[in-house]
Amino acid sequence: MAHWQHRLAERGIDRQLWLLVPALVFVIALFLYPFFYGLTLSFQPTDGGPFSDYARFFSDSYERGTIWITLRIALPAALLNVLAAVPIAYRMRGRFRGKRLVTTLLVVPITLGTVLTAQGLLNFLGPTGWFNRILLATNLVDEPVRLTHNYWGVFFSLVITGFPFAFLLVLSYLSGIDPTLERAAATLGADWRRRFTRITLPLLMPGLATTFCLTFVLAFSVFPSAVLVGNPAGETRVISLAAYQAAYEQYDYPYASAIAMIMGFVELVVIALVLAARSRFYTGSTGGKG
Amino acid sequence: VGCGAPDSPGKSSGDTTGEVPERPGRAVTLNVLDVAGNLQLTQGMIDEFVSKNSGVISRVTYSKAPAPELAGKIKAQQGADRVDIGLVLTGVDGLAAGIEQGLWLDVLPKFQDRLGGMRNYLQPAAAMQQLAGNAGVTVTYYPSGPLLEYLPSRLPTPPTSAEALLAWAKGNPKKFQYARPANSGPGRTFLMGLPYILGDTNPKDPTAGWDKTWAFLKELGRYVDYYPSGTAETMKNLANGTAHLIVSTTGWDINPRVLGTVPKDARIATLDGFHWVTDAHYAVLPKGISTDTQAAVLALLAFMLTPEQQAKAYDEGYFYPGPAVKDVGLSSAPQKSQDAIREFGRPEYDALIAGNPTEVPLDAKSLVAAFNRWDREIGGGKVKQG
Amino acid sequence: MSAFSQLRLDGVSRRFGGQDALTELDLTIEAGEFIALLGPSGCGKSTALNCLAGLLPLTQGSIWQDERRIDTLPPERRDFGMVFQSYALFPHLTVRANIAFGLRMRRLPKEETRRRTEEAVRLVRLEDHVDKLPGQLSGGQQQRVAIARAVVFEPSLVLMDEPLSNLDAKLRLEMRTEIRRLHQSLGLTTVYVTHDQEEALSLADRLVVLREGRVQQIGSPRELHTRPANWHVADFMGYRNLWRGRVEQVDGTRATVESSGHRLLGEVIGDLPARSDVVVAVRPEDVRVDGPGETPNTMSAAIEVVEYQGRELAAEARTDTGQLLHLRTEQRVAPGDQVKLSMDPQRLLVFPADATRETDARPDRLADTSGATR
Amino acid sequence: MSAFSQLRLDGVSRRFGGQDALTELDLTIEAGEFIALLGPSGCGKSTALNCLAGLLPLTQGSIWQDERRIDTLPPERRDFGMVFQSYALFPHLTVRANIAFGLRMRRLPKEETRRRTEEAVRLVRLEDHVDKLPGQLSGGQQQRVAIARAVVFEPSLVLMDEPLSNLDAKLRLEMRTEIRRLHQSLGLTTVYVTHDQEEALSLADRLVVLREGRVQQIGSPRELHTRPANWHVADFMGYRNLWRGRVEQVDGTRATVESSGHRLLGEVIGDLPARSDVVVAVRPEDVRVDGPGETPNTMSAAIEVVEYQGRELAAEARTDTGQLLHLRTEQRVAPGDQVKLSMDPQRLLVFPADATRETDARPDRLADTSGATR
Amino acid sequence: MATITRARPARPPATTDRRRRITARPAAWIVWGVVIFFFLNLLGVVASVLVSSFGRRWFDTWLPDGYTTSWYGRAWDEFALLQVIVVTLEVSVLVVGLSLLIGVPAAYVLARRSFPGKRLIFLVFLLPILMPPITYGIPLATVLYKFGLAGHMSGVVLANLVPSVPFVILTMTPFIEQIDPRIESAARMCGAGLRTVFLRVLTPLLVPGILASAILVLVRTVGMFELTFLTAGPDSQTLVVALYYSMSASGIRAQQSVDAMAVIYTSMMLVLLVVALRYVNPTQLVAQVKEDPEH
Ligand SMILES: Nc1ncnc2c1ncn2[C@@H]1O[C@H](COP(=O)(O)OP(=O)(O)OP(=O)(O)O)[C@@H](O)[C@H]1O
Ligand SMILES: Nc1ncnc2c1ncn2[C@@H]1O[C@H](COP(=O)(O)OP(=O)(O)OP(=O)(O)O)[C@@H](O)[C@H]1O
Ligand SMILES: NCCCCNCCCN
Ligand SMILES: [Mg+2]
Ligand SMILES: [Mg+2]
Repeated sequence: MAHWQHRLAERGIDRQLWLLVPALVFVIALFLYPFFYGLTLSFQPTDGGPFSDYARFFSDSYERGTIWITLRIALPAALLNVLAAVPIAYRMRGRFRGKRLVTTLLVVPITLGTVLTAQGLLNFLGPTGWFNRILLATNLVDEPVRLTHNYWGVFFSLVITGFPFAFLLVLSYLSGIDPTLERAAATLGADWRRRFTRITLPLLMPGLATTFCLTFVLAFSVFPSAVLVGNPAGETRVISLAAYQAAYEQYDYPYASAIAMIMGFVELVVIALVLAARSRFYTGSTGGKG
Repeated sequence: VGCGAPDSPGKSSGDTTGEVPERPGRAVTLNVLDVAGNLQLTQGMIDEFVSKNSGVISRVTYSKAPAPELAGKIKAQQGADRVDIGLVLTGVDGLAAGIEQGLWLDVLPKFQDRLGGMRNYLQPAAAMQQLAGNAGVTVTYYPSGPLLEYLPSRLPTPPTSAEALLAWAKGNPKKFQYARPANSGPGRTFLMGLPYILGDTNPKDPTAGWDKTWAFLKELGRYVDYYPSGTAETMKNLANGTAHLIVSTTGWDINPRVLGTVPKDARIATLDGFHWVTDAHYAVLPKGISTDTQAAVLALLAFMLTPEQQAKAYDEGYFYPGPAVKDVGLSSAPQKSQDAIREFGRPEYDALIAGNPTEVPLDAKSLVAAFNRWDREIGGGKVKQG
Repeated sequence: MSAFSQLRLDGVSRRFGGQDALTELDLTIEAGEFIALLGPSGCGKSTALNCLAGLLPLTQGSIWQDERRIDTLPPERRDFGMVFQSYALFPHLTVRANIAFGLRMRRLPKEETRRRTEEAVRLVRLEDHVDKLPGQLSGGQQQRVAIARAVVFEPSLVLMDEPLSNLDAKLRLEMRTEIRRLHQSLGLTTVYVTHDQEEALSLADRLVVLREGRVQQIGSPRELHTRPANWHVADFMGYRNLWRGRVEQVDGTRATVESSGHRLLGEVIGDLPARSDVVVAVRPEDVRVDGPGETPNTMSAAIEVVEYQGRELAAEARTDTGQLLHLRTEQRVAPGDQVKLSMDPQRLLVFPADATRETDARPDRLADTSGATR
Repeated sequence: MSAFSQLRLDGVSRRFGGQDALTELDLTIEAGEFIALLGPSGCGKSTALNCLAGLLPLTQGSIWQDERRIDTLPPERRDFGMVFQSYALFPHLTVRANIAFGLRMRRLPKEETRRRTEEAVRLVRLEDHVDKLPGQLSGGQQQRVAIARAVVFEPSLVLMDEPLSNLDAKLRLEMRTEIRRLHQSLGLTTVYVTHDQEEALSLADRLVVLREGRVQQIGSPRELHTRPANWHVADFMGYRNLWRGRVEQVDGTRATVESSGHRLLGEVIGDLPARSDVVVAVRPEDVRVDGPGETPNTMSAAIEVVEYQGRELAAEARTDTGQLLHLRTEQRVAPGDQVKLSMDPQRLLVFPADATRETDARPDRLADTSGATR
Repeated sequence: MATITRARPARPPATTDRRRRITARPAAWIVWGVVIFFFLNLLGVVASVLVSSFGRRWFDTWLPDGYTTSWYGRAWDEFALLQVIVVTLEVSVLVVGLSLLIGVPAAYVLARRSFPGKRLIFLVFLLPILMPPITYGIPLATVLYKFGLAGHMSGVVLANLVPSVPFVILTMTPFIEQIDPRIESAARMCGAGLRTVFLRVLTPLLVPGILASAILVLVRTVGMFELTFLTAGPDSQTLVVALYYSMSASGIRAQQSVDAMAVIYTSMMLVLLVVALRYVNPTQLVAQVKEDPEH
């Protein structure tokens, strides 16, 4: 007769799973419980039926529009961060002098923080900032280009804060691909372009998808920079700003919760789409790790 | 019992509802939360009280935070029945938010007699107190604006009427600026002051009574390049020449020149028929603090409303003039204040304050509605214009 | 196929940050030849192969295909096929697409690509697996895909880097047969890297033995097996018994050597001054047990350890002078048995003990086994 | 040392999500024995070893150390030593600290830990390397550290999982000797996993052959070598020639079999009804070339491929009926030679063709070699 | 007989200076060009804040009129920054330490084991990273206040652990996957219990991963405004609260003082990062890089 421990073991359950318990207890007590409280709150609006806050959001084009505005900022920013990280990380794989320095430099922007980035963008890209001064001094433009307090200001701030994350992740995924595969492709007659498009890129796609999701999540919840370097009443009125105003200007917590839930839902939809696309790529071992 | 819903009643951590003694039974530790930048004016008063009355307040801590998150924090503490903030210093917005959420203790009329200084309020400060209802105690006051600010080197003769402003803006596109009202004191003062200047039907009703104001702002908006995210940036743009004319208040006129972020020679102008839209800072007591703390805070507030202490509110013109009570001369202010005001103050303020009517600002609900409409129609309108 | 009649490596060298991985490799490969690069781990075999493939730039020397210099060409323009140690199959492509990859890169007509792929699939007998991904194949099957992929576009040269080292013993034997068959049926010129001397012997027309980046010997399997150029090569080629000794007398190709109390007669390899230090080498299978008593090189010994190896036994014996000896025999000896051992002087090789470096001068085996007497 | 006199595996099974990796392993190990688990890749060898070690919980069965049930103990309380395939040395600890690890875990006095560590270091002859990190050692040296680490605390049982598979041929041979020496000098009970039959034969007192999670045969090296229990075991033990056939006649332990046009006489293994399907197995080295002409099992054939293997040649020959045959011989045959081959009936084994499963019933070799005739 | 060929063919000796590039040059130049452009602009962004924070007055000119450190002095005094920085460091260290302590074992199980419900648990760990703190911040603070945990440092630490623990789990999992499980098995076979395996074997080997994860958690913790503010007491404000206050509270504050605060904030992060990078190669931050020898 099999020992009861043996039967559980067959299904993968044994004493080691206790190691999960602290983290689980933690997340359940301090996240799930408050989270579901917020969720229930969103169905208890100050007036109207359970779904009236959701209806309110979707029936008001100014509010509803924040979804599109946010996507219009977050999707390209996340995409650019990921796409820019690929060739750079690709260059960073081999051994070369100064590699450590360059990598450090690429990683350092994660320390900048939202406020310094915002202040810096306002100072640097502002109408009398160095950037415009150089353009004016070199006669490239006649009057200052406006790159802040609009879409571009927020976009740049998302690139500065998001790129280092994307770079670190892409570098790690890329280094997980066995370089021998590319060497094999070279001996089979593939030039670097086709080595990249036929071998490296397809193998990197799942990693890129994951990286995209993480940078997208960061970009989608953009808030302080949308206010500081964007146009928070107009083209950069992002959804988190709508939630923020509901919570902290109108003090309508149920409505704020409803918006936050919608926000989470939109994020999950995008992530689900990306992950669904990801599953169409090869996702197994790529030989580089282990 | 485990986790109940956050708003279910918990166990009380001290007597919070009983009789409030004259003096706390035991010296209390007071945690002050400032969400209005008020400590710049009043921290000196509080420190002095504590040093003189260590039997009432043994220790004081200060924290500062942006206003909007205030209510959430107090709510969380009250939900758990563990309020540790004894005194909140806030502007109109935070005060009103707390009233609506039922966060504040009603100080009045119950403790009216303990706060004798309230009888000496300047008339407009008294009006601000009226606005506050029973929850807050006005501690500092200033007439605010709306004012226009400019550099004479760039703009020798500023417009002095609403029509002239519009015409000037039209003639000098992108050179007039004000910050998004929801994020800017001068911005919201300008917003609230326009109905008086333009003669709107109900200056207190942004939804139905501001037709001229909204039309004016929309028209003006055509010549505005963008609305910065804060007043500081409009000041910077004035200084660096990006903007030639911005909106301001008394405090924003004097203090940045003291700080050197705006050239000393900047001037102010007013529009014909303007009314001051006043502003004040309030002291409020969150519900759920012990009666000892209540007693201590009341004693502190009484102290802060004495003329000697009020004189400290002149500061460096930050909230010019600052004192909420009558007969507080600049000469009784600290020397540093006197020096700053002498150099950067404006003699014409006395006449302007005396010669123009004062109005209380919008109540919080109307203000949020005004912000909302401004965001949708004026600020957001910039998108459609391209 | 861009055929050639000769491929010439001319002083090919490669350093890694000041450390020589390959030094002055000169080698001429005739079309159709099967060359094996052989040597212990780290001796530079893979480096040589990668230089040849163009995956590693040379630091010195040149490579010539007939009169065309090719070491400056990138790998994709050399038209060599390569089989990697760990297969390096493209994990996201099916077996068919893996095999067709080289043809696709050459932009052959669709129809021809299909036809030649099918042919290669049949050649390696993977007809049932063409639509699987590499991850779904067993090691041996993956191996065959790698080979098919490298030969399908009929490269002028096929390079293989330890292609069998990841397989189990039985499969290794089978794949070895397969590779030889492919080589013969397609007439491919092949350079094959291995550290397994048996594999090298059984596959190659010529062997190149490397040690610390330098060629030690180039020759046919039989030459390597019977006439290693120095004792290092002998060591590597299975001469497990290596003893230090001193020459007493040289007589043509025969020398008499004194080694730990024994007087041994053997074949001299290389130049040997009298009284010089030598290393004597003999294979375990060349030590006979209880052979005809009158031969030279006879010693009595006690069997210490016996290993069963099927038909034969492998044994360790200690001679009466304390020397440890490895031997293989079909006789059923047992530990403790007293035996008379003899070695054919033809099979006992005498090498100069190269004293260039202290560590090199001392045959490890000798040191090890004497250490083991404790 | 918590010694025991017997270790008993009783129906030990392990499934992975519905798939049997090890089924009902019964085995009794006597103290001091050297047991080898042998079988092709994926047959469950490592699973068995890990179950024994406690690294993998059983799904059925029990393990007993004398009268004490131990399968529910965690590995660290079983007091077994283990040597892993890729050594699994602690890369951040010096050689000394690696070896001392087990003693530290047992909280022995400092002095004793030091003394026993030194002793183990001497045992594996690493005195010069004690302060190096594993990354600075060669493969063979790492191997010795792994062994020292596993035996230093004198475990009641030492488990080894393919400890030699990562070494090159020469080193593998040396380390094999080393392991046997250790086993004998310390008297350790050892369970050794390998897929290399030669290694298993030469090291173990008893072999356990596994296939698809099931024991095929347990026996001494000689039993396994000469009397495999079924044709799968034979296949694995080096019987490279496997042909299907049909029994014509059984006479005691002798059977006459007809296989692709040849009439063969061989030893019957197992029960064999007349006219049943059989598999005939013979080793390449048991195929004699041009032996005495009058024996049975004689056939003429043409040599097709020859591999040089030192003393011997390995060759493939095709009989006049088209049957492919692997053989080893010391005679210098060459491709194209016509030879007469013969097989001693004692050495030709006849197995029932187990038709339980279709794929199993067909000897792969047979299928493969006939396929290769194209 | 072929023997070692020593004679060199009569041909001009091969020159070694012509080095073949393995990949096309233009692509490399474009990439490096873009990187350099990015860095130049980034440098401009950072330098303009830095210069401004030391500028006495800076109007329509290339550089400020004069220089002063008074903005730092003001910020330092106004927010009692010494204490705030000390608190920030304490909170960061505690959050990083605890989230590793809680997260690494969980990551270990998720990396090594498969068991029923694993996907669900993964989702549960993913959610706190996806959901904006607005959704759960206030109820979370209430829970913490209710148990007397908020209002002082413990509340700040616990609240910050909510997104940090899952973050550690997600970043550590691949690192743990990279360690050969046989090394653990070897330790256990040597008699080490699970705890010892973690302390003596896994931890030293995970140092690069732990550092990478710690750095990322640190960055997030030091920058986390909402949860910190909602649960902090007067003595447990962190730098980011002061920074957001200086940036967005009503009242008059010179741009330069906000710049000074931002510089202080960034400097602190930078110091922490540089200290960490002393011990770990940045290329190993997220994974052990298998280097391609060809470049
Ligand atoms: N990229 C590299 N950087 C530095 N040294 C290297 C590099 N590649 C190889 N080497 C060194 O060059 C020498 C030869 O290595 P190589 O890989 O050619 O050996 P090998 O004979 O193929 O060995 P193995 O049998 O282990 O594969 C070794 O000492 C190795 O350490
Ligand atoms: N963790 C696991 N999950 C699922 N299946 C497993 C696992 N470990 C082993 N198996 C399966 O169990 C069977 C036996 O594996 P095991 O590792 O014991 O083989 P082995 O005989 O040691 O092979 P090798 O010689 O390749 O090491 C194989 O089919 C393998 O795929
Ligand atoms: N006025 C807007 C700035 C208030 C600061 N809130 C910070 C939120 C960060 N997510
Ligand atoms: Mg190699
Ligand atoms: Mg195994």
